[in-house]
Amino acid sequence: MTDATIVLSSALALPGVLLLLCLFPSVRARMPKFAVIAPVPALAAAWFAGRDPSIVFATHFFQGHLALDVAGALLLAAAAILWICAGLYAATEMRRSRNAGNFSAWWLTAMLGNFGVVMSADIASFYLFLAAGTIGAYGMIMHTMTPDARRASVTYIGFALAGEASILIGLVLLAAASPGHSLLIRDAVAGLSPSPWRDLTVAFLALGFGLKIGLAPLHIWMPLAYTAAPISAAAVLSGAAVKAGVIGLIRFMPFDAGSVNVGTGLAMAGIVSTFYGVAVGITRANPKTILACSSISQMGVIATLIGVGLATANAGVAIAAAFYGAHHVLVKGGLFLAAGIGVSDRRNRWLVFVPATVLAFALAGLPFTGGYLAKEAVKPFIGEGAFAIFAALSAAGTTLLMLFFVTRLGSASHDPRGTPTASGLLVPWLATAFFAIAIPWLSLSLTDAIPISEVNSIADLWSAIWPILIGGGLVALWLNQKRQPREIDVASAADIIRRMMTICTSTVERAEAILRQWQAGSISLLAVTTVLIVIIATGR
Amino acid sequence: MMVALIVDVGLAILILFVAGWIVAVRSTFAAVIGFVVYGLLLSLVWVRLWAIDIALTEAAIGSGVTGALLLRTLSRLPVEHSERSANGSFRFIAGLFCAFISLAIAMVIVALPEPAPTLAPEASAGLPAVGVGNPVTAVLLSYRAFDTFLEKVVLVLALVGCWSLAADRDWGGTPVLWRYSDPDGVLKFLAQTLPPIGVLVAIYMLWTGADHPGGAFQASAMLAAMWMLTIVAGLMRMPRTNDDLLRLTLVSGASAFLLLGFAGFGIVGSFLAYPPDYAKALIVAVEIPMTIAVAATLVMLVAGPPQRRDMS
Amino acid sequence: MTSATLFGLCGAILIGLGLFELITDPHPLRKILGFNLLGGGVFLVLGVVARRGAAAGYLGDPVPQALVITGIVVAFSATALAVALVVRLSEVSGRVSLAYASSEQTDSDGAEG
Amino acid sequence: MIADAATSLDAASTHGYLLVLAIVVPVGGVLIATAVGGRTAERTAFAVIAAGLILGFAILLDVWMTSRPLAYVLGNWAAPLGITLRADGISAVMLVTTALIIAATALYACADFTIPRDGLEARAPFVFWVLLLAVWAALNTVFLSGDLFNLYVALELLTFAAVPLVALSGRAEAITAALRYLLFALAGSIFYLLGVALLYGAYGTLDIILLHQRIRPELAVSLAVAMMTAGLLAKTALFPLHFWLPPAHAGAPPAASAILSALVVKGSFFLIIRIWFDVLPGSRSLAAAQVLGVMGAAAILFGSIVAFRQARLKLLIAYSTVAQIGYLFLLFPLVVGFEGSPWSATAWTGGWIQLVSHAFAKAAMFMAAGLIAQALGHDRIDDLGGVARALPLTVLAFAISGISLMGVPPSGGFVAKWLMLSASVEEGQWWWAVTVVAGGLIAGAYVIRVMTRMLGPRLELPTLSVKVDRWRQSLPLSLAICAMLLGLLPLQSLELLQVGLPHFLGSAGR
Repeated sequence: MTDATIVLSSALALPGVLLLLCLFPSVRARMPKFAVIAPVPALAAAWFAGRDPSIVFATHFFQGHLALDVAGALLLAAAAILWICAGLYAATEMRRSRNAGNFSAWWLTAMLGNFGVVMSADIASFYLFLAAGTIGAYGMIMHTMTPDARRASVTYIGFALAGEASILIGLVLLAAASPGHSLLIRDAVAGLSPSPWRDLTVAFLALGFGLKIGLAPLHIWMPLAYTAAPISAAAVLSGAAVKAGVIGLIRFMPFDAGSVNVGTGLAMAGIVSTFYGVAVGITRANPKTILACSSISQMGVIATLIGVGLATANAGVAIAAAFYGAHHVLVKGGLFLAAGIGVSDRRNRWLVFVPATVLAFALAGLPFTGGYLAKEAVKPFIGEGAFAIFAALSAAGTTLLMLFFVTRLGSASHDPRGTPTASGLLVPWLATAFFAIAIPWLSLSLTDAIPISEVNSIADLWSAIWPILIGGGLVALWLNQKRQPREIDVASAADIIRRMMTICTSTVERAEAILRQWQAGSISLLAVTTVLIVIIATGR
Repeated sequence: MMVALIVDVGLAILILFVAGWIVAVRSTFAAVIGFVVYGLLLSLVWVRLWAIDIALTEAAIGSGVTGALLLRTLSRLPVEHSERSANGSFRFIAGLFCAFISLAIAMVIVALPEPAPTLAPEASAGLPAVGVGNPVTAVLLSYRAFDTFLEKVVLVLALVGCWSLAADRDWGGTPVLWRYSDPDGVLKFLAQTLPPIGVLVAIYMLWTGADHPGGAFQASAMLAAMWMLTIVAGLMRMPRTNDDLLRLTLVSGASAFLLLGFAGFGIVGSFLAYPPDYAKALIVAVEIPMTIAVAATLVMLVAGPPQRRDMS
Repeated sequence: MTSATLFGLCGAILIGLGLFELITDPHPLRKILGFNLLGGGVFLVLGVVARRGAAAGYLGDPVPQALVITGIVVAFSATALAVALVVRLSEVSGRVSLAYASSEQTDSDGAEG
Repeated sequence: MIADAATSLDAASTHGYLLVLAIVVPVGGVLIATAVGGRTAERTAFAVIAAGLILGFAILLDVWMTSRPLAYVLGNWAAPLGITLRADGISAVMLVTTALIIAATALYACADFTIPRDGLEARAPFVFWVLLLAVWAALNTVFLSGDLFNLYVALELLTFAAVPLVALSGRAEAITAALRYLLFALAGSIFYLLGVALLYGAYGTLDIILLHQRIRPELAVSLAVAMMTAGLLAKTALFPLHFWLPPAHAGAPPAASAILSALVVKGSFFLIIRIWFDVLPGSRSLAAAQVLGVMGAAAILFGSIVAFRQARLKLLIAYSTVAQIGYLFLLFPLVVGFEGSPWSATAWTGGWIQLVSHAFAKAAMFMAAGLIAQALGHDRIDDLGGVARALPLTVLAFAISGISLMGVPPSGGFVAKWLMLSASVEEGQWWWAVTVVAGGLIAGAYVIRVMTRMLGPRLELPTLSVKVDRWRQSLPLSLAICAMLLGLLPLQSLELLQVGLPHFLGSAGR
């Protein structure tokens, strides 16, 4: 057990120590390079836990608990690889930035939050790391400090804090129902079934985590944030950090007891998001925005999966969701890196365009890619019966959106000078792309905890391919269409909220202008005194 | 008995009338004069309540020194009549609330328990250990000496706060008590003849305060009045605020208490406890610096923050 | 009705009057007067408590009497400090008012030395 | 007799003299500093701070080790005739908190209020050092005194020490703010004194323990408690009685603001707690507790929103104090009426952690804001760009304090909110939970608004009007870290907060 403690703690300790070292300006300046190795212990921890199917359990410094099960190990491994690759990318990307050190501090904060959320076994630690992840992400989005970045970061943090407020209420309700006031997540979730507030608790949690993964209509922040963030940041945020919401749903939804109402609601929101993301994405020009919309769509699939599992009290969806999520970590992260490099250089046509196309198809579930396995993993839950149509349509939609992305990749970043791309950018991208394809297969060979039938019948293959063909046809139709539809401004909703808030706050401010007078303040004293006299005298 | 009650009723009505007048009158100057009258009437009430110590304190400090302070202030402020707030409904609502609070207090006063709880027997029983005959003095200087100690600190702080309002360049300068041209020399005459008598009265009050009504505060107020008289008449100069002797005098009251407290630690084993044999002597020994310190503080508080232009 | 109760009621009314003056009169010096009226009323209540506690050969309970004496000195200190503030305010700003200047939000020399 | 019960309770403390020293040492400092003046004022202050820190920790340690309150009978005159000093768990915690914050403030203030080497006394330094010690003496008396009238004198001492600090800059707005503060605070203390008079009239004692034994539900008690509570609310600046606070706290010099916002308002709050939980547990009113809770909730929402709208950093922080005070008052509805349930103990602990962590965080924030204003020559939030690069440690201190105010882990603010949320959910009073969460969100909005500006770029080159030492920047940072470390305290150690309480709290739910 002490081994487990060391391994799991070190996964958090290394980013933590590096973060503390950021306090020294001289170290901070060189931090982008050091930050590359920060995820290595996490990768080791995932390896360690993944080889042993039993849950690895450890205690960390402040009476908190860490644990890593297979689902966690999957997500942790994928996330650690992405953090390493994107870290390499960032080291090159930030070379010219004047405050690269600050970026690294945010980077490490977000990383710490990301790893911690996956490994937390108690409620307090979980919330702590969730908050750390949010703060780190906020800093990374804000990094360039352009007006767009500032708006995006404020929108992001606003939504994230609202989500965390909802999660906090859920966690308090959960802890209240927990037998013996245990703060361990598994005890608390297990104790939820007799609670009179079960549906309320689950609803608050689902709402909060739904917001974290950008479910429609709570997705507004997502395209803004990923578009404004630097490439490496967008890669880890969309790939790894967003999985905090996924792991939250996996950890906190009471699959054993089930909750029909919340499960149905979550699944509905997931289905809407799946298609909404595609519909919005194909109207966008910026490849980063398209990828963000794809994230909305993909997270929609996961939400649907978890919603179904919750509604039908099927605990098997947890591992499937983790597997699907782990694949998405690397694919989405990789595609962001590709979007950052672009295809301006001749060499890049081969080194970027082709692997990106493969990844695009992988996301849609092309056979023999990791994506195929991911689709297979979720198939038992949302691939049969009425859901078969959903699965097919979502694959078709994904194909449409991702092929559209690939075409935008070719046209958007056309640089006539064609400066050669630094290998410091290309290598991380290619590594990510490789792992995106390989990791699902690798993990399947390492553990048998993932229930996927090994046999690939022709019928299975065909069922995976035909939606992709439909998607391909759709993209051809879409691209031939002369008149592009007008872009819907996703930010307008945020602006409306902001305007309403302004009205509210200015009303309060006007009230304060009155209360600030001596007369109002002193008459309040008389009123408060009178009220207290009456209430205390009559209330005895 | 009946006559006494009628006198009391008259006194109460008079006080309320004066208080109402203070609230209602437009001229602030008139209100201040009304306040001095109010203080004097109040000390009559204290006499009627058989609280002679309070009556003396009220007359000396509540009415006398406060009145001097307020009049001194009026002379420094631009002449302006109190402009009534136009908002009649505000005054009406405030009046309603105030009336309610008064009513509530009145209800409680009427219903206070009978027989009234009292600490008089305990205070009386403790007197031999303190060695003084006046129970109020015993409370102030022994039973609840800690209150009195802190109250001395309050006076020092009020003075520091008052001085803190000086302009930076005036720091350490001399406060200006009063500008009075005295062509006839009447004031000077008074200032030469009264203080010796006043100081004697003060010493008497201090001494008698141990066993009879009177005591340090009353003596302080008397000393302060005499000192102010000599300063206004130009016989003495106001000390500079950074004068070492003045500073020492100001803190001497509280410091004496502090020393006494620690002496109690050493001798009797308890802070602020008196050794039984020397209790009265120690009490008087503390009262002397206390009286002088309070007198000096009162004068300096009335004089206000230091100024530089009157250095001559 | 005894004299003590009578003066107690008188104190209750004084409290109301003083409070009213403290709150409604815009002139700070009048507020200070109001505070002193109010204080007088409260001391009178304490004095009544003292008078009612006459026992052991005393015509009043000496403890509340001593409290009143301390209270009077504290109230005087408060008055002196408040008055000094009023005088300084009039010296600095040329006016004697508790209202804030309307330029409060816009003045720019916010740095503290 | 009842009196014997009180004295036997008090007699057992062997280290009771520590309580006297905790009050008398700062008072002695005030007297020496006033008498000698000049550079001595500053030196005295530091000598007193060293002694005061030791005393504070010694008292904390004693109360912790023995799990019994400390007591000291002044002048060997036991209650009801004399005055007894007592330190229970909350007193001990407040003593240490105060000592730490005063020490940090004094180190911080050295640069602003140093007395010139020529030895000529200057106004602002003299006043600051004397009053700093006076605030401390007054607060320690408030925390330790067991006598209601003695507490009145201590309250006035506190007011007289605090008001001149507000006016220290000498500007017209500061003086106006100080005058408003003084007049309102005086009204508050006279209300309190009236309550004291009525209680003495009804029960013939001023001692808290004796009153606790004698008190019965009757009209005099109702009126006394209502008047005392209202008066103390005015001094604590609970919404809607907060109008004097923002200009007073924002207009004072930064070191003074830190003390005022972190500690001085807590003094009167402490006294409300004393009255409600030590004097009259038996006869508290559920409805009145709800009223206090409603005012607290209104303060949270209202203060946070107004803070968000401020253009100046110091005013924003001051309004944040208005909001954070609100959280403290949720303690009343969450504890009163649930005596004996473990959740009342949870809420009690949460309330005190909120108080202490807010004290640290707010002192750090005002100090940080002071350094920023000093460096930039202004504190307009919209023009704070580039500060993060010029004063990184200061901005870090602000950020950590902000995290505690928002209630984000790991911080004292988070633990406090978590405990309050748990208690309100368990007790079925979910409306307080909603307020707490909403308040945290709005706090997030105003903290992030400032942070976004601070981290942002600067249009012109950073022109620092004053260079700020690194060690000086580390002072707010260390206070902010204190606020954060509170979030990592093991909850078992917090049972200290219940030492000496009448046993109405159940054992903490855990």
